[in-house]
Amino acid sequence: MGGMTRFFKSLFLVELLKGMRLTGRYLFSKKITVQYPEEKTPQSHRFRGKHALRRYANGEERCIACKLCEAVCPALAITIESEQRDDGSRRTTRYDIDLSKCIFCGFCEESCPVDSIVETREYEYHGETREDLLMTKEKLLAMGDKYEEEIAADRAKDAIYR
Amino acid sequence: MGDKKVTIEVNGQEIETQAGRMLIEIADEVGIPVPRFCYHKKLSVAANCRMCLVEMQAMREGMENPVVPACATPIGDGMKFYTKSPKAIAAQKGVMEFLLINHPLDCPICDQGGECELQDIAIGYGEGYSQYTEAKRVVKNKDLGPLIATDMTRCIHCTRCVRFGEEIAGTRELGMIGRGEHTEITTYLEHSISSEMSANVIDLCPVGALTSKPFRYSARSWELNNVDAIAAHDCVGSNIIVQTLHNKVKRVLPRENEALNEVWLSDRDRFSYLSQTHTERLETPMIKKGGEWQCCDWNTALTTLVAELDILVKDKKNTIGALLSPSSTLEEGYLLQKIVRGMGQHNIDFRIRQQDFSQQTLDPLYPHLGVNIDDISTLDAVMLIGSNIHKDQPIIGHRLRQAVLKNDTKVMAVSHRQYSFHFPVTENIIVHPQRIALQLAGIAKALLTLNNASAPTGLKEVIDDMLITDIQQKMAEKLQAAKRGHLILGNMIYGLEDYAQIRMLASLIASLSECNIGYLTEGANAAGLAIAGCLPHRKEVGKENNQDVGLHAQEMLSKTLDAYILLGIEPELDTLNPQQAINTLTASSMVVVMNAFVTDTMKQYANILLPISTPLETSGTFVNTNGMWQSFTGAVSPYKEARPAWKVLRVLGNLFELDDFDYRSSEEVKESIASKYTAEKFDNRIIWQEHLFENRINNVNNEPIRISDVPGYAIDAMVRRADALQDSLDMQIADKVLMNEKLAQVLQCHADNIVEVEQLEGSGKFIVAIDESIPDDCIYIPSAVAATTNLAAPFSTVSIKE
Amino acid sequence: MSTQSTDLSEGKSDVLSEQTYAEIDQWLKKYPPEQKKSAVMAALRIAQDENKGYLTTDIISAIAKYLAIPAIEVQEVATFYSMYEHNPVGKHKICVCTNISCMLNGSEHILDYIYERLGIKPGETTKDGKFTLKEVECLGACVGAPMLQVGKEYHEYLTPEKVDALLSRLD
Amino acid sequence: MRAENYQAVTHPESHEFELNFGPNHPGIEGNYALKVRVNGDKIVAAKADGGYLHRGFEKLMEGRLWIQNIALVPRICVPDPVPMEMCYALGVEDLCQFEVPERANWLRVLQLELSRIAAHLFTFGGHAATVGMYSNMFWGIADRDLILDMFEQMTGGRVYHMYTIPGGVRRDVGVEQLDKISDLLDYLEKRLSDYDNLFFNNKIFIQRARDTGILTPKQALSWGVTGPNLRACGLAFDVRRDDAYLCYDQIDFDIATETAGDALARNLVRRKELAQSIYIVRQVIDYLKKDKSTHIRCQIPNPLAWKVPAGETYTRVESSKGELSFYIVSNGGEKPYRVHVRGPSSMHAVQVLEKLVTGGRLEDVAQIMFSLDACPPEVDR
Repeated sequence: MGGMTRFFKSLFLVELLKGMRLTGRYLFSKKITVQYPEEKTPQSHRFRGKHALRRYANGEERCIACKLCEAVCPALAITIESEQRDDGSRRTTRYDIDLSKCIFCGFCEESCPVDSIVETREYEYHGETREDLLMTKEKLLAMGDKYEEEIAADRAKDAIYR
Repeated sequence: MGDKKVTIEVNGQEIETQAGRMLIEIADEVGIPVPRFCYHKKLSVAANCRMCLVEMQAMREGMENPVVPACATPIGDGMKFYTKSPKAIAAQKGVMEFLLINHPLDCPICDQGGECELQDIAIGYGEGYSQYTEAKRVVKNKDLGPLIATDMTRCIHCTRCVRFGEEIAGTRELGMIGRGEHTEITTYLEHSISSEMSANVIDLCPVGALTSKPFRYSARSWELNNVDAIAAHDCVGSNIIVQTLHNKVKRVLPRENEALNEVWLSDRDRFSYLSQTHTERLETPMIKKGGEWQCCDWNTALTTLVAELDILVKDKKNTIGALLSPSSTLEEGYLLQKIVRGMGQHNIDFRIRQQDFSQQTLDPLYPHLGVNIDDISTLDAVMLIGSNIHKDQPIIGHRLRQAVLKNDTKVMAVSHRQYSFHFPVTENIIVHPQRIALQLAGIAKALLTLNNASAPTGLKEVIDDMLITDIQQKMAEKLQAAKRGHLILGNMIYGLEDYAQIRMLASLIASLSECNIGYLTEGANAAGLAIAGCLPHRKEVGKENNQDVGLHAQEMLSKTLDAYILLGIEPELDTLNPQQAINTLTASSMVVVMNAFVTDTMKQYANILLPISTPLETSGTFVNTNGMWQSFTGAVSPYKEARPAWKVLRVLGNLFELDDFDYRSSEEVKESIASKYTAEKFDNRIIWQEHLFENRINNVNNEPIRISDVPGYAIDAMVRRADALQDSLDMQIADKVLMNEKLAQVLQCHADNIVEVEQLEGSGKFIVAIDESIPDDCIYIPSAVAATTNLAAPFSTVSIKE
Repeated sequence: MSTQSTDLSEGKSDVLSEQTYAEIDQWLKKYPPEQKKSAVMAALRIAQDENKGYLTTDIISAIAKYLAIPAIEVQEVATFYSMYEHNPVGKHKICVCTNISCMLNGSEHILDYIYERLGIKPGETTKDGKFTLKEVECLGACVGAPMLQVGKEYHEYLTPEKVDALLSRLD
Repeated sequence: MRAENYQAVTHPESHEFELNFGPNHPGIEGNYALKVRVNGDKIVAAKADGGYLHRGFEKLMEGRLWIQNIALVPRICVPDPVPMEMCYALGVEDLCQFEVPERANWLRVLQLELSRIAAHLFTFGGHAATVGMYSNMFWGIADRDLILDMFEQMTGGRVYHMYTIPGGVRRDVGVEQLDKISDLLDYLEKRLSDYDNLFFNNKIFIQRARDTGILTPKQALSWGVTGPNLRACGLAFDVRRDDAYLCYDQIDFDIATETAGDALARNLVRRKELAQSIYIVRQVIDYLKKDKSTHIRCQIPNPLAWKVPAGETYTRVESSKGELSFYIVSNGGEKPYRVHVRGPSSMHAVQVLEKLVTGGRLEDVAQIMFSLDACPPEVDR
């Protein structure tokens, strides 16, 4: 770049104008800012959020206490205890997920042979005590009941890729 | 099977071995993996699963290489095999696919999942898909009793369980009925399995068809922690693996030990863990104050105990008696006798079910079987005296059965009740218990005649005009002919009032026929406790204590002492004479009960209750009947406030301010005995005691007497509280009184009627059953069961009222 | 009372007649005394004939007791062979082979046809107690597949017409 | 150095001060400190002080199943986690001798390159912030977020995807999804010129970055520097080309180089790599759209009882920061016997950083750090 060009460029504030043009363009373009929490960005159906335990349509819990999720969990966040229920079937008596340990890798839902434990899209949760972050069986089943439609739809959408 | 050496080649690897062995054995030895379901090294070859197919080099040129089952192909020189050739793999894959046709895909709820041979081999050798799209078959589950759960749809018909019953357990209970697609494994008419080793089929089953019922669905195999331990219920000391989860015992499995239990385990050892969390577990130390029981902490309990005992014991003799269970550990026994002796007393005994102590000085250092357990199969003739060997020591029973099958061992039995042995008994004498000595004398006489020897002094008058029966003669001949003969004194014999005479005669028979003699004992550690010095007449490692012999178990319980320490026993069940025991203990001013469990009866006579751990919760050592010292560690931490007994005793020793009680671990305790102990070779035969037979051998009154033994699942506090075992067939006898038809007619008893049995001041209600295996004039009532807690000692008269 | 379910006590029971025992004894003579169980098939057959063509658990227990072998062992034999029946059967037992050769040659159609004609499926008996239909494994007559057996006779190269003819012949 | 041990050292005679630069400061993607001795604004000496992010990954991995480590490895580096999973998976595949399906390899390249774009956007945005150009940082981070959206849609995770597993990948990606990525690439390409205007051609930035922290080719080689930092010295070394893994040998791309070796050159290399990565991703998308296979992983053993054959392996991939490699030893067990991670930053974020900072000015410390793309979690592991 010759000295002359640079001189004139500086004199007529070319760079400044260029910068202003960029600024101007974005000033009048459509804003991309999302007004969270009123607005939310679209979420993927593969999103791995807070867990849920699902039920069958007849209300029977899906979980059969095979403990594969407990075994595969890299963070050792799942604790299960099981015994034989009165009808002879294998059921959990305790199913805890410690959300403060969980790393949301999704191995639990992948290992589940009956699609019982799933990760929902729910990501807005907090706990004021450690107990709040301990998902018990009741809480997990409640999550499942609440989001069942969404979970089923997400799973149907992804079925061909599984 | 010859000793000829041959060389074969497997996958190009040359192996030299004996001719005639099966290929799969050799492959296992050198570590070449061959998949299998039906083959098991301890069972016969069935070759019905076809999973172990391998390719064999054709013997002739031009022939196609055949595919042969490795488990049923005896090897010959120059044979070549390929376990991983395309042909072998194709064959294995094909078999796998067939096996999976009817196998349900329910691994997630199957208790075998994670330790399943089918699962592993399907992953290793199968395809990820099946061409079979038709309906799978479903098989009804069978009820095999309280121990074994079934999911028969999963069965792949390997017949391991069937062969186990036939070859190992000796009771052919499971069978395969039907054919082709309709094949099912079942018992006849779905009877419960009665074998005392039945649960081994759980380990044998390569799939989840037979699983443990008490364990069902409570954990998965991969999450369990394994702790090696020693079984605590018989004098074999079977090696076990205790599997725990979250500090609870979930399952017990056998640990392979060729010298003892091989790969098997008795049901009793396997399921006794169920008592770990029984409602009767004692949770905290308790003290009785003014007739009221109060829970307290250890400190209070122990200081109270020490203070009260100190007052009682001070400078007085025979004021304190200690009784302990024959399943207490070596360390517990050693420390307890150290405390008792430290206080200047010698009243300690673990022989709580023995009646006749007159010749206790002749006892060997410890009760030894006289033959190594793994040598039993080399014996030629065995005489069982008062032993229900299968129920009392299942592993030794199994060994003896193998001896009969493989070595054609002649087994003879002398007993007060006909037991159903799982092997043929060549000669069987079933007599009134008071005539057992007479029978033995007869055998001795026959042997004396055979040897042209004259009867030893004292015996001559007794046997002179005795007639030798045929059976006695045959027994004598068999023993005489045997190169390695053996006499075994069983559990029942100790309860007889002429035990000393019987033992003397048995020893005489052994000496005459050049046989050996051995003891089978109750509990897991009778040998260890004898070594530890828990005997009134001997200190540790058998040091004689002649000047100052203490009271033995019967004396302790017949004359009321000031104080008692009871370690791990329930006198109302564990002693010979529960009635007397309770009366004596109730009269005593101080009874310290150290036990893992507590009952209302216990609360009546005890003053202080100390919760101690079960063998699964403590470290310690058991010495088995072969003098094998086996140490173990606790698998789980003690229940609630319970503490290992050796720790409690050590603290007590310190509180009594006794010397040398600064042990930091159970190993140190063990070391202090082991350092003084030198193993000796035993001859259990004893020198002839002429005075024993001076005037008589025995006089039998013809009144009906009560005969008894301890049912296999009633032997100790733990087993008695293992619910699944209590539900088994063997325990149906617990509320029965058995007699033969002849006596029933005399007493006018009818089968299935409830009768009141009275013995001295106590009584109990029982259901009458007619059993021809009971000799004349005998009424069989079991010991160590709830219904007999009010009765007196067995082998004495009883009266029966409808 | 015995606490053992595998009661190996020997002896007779009143389930079988003396004549049956006598016949079984004839067979027992053919085997060494320690090999009594070799006579199990003959014993089952004799007992079945005596009991109108079928076996009951009482009979099986009685035979086991007489031969001194575990009952389950007798039951294994009795359920393995299709000649032994465990339920009352009709006058004629039609055994249709459905093993591979017969299956390939249309044994299923034969079964269907018999169902059409008599209204019984394998394992069932007609209401008049005349026919019992049974599906059996290979009877060694693959050359004439599909085939069936009635009584002691084989009927081969079956077609619906042949079945018709056969059924009307039997009564 | 920990707070309780800290003693400020002053040198009144020489006017030198010892200053703790960090562990929290704007120049770094994690906690990392430099102890610098300054004379006025001039840095006389510098000593790197790391360890604030040591989580013991290598040891942790020895206690976990082979499959479970997949959830652990991406956490070694926050901005660029995919190469970590990739490198670990390659190592295990090497030990197990897996034949990974072709489609899986292309899907993995898609992941790797998107991750590289995201990481570079993050880095130059961060660099801009160190020279006071904050809007640039917001742009970089905001555009990175769009890529994270893509990750979320493909894998379910935004930052840590745990998508690559030994033997293949966890989910297939549909055509619809590929179109979305394609659209995003169009948008990014448009944005590239805006970035040029705003940042790479910006006089302020150029004047600050030029001749700052010069690394000579000789130094770079002797310190073992790799990646954009090495290429900015004029050495065209790239694992993707020189030790091609996955399907990089079937992909057309240029190795971006610069010669100056200064902070500016390093940024320009990243700028060029952005374009190259977009170019690569387009090829991948073309392939994936044409490819009709649905085979995305080979048959793997039961993950809960997976015994990897005994042996050792050394695998490397080109991460956004340079050559990342894993040294994995298996003793035939269900868990690794030993895993060693060679984080590329450990080469250029310790000695090289000390060297480049020394003699410079205090205000350039943060800039040099970001220009090197020093990633402390990678150093500490």
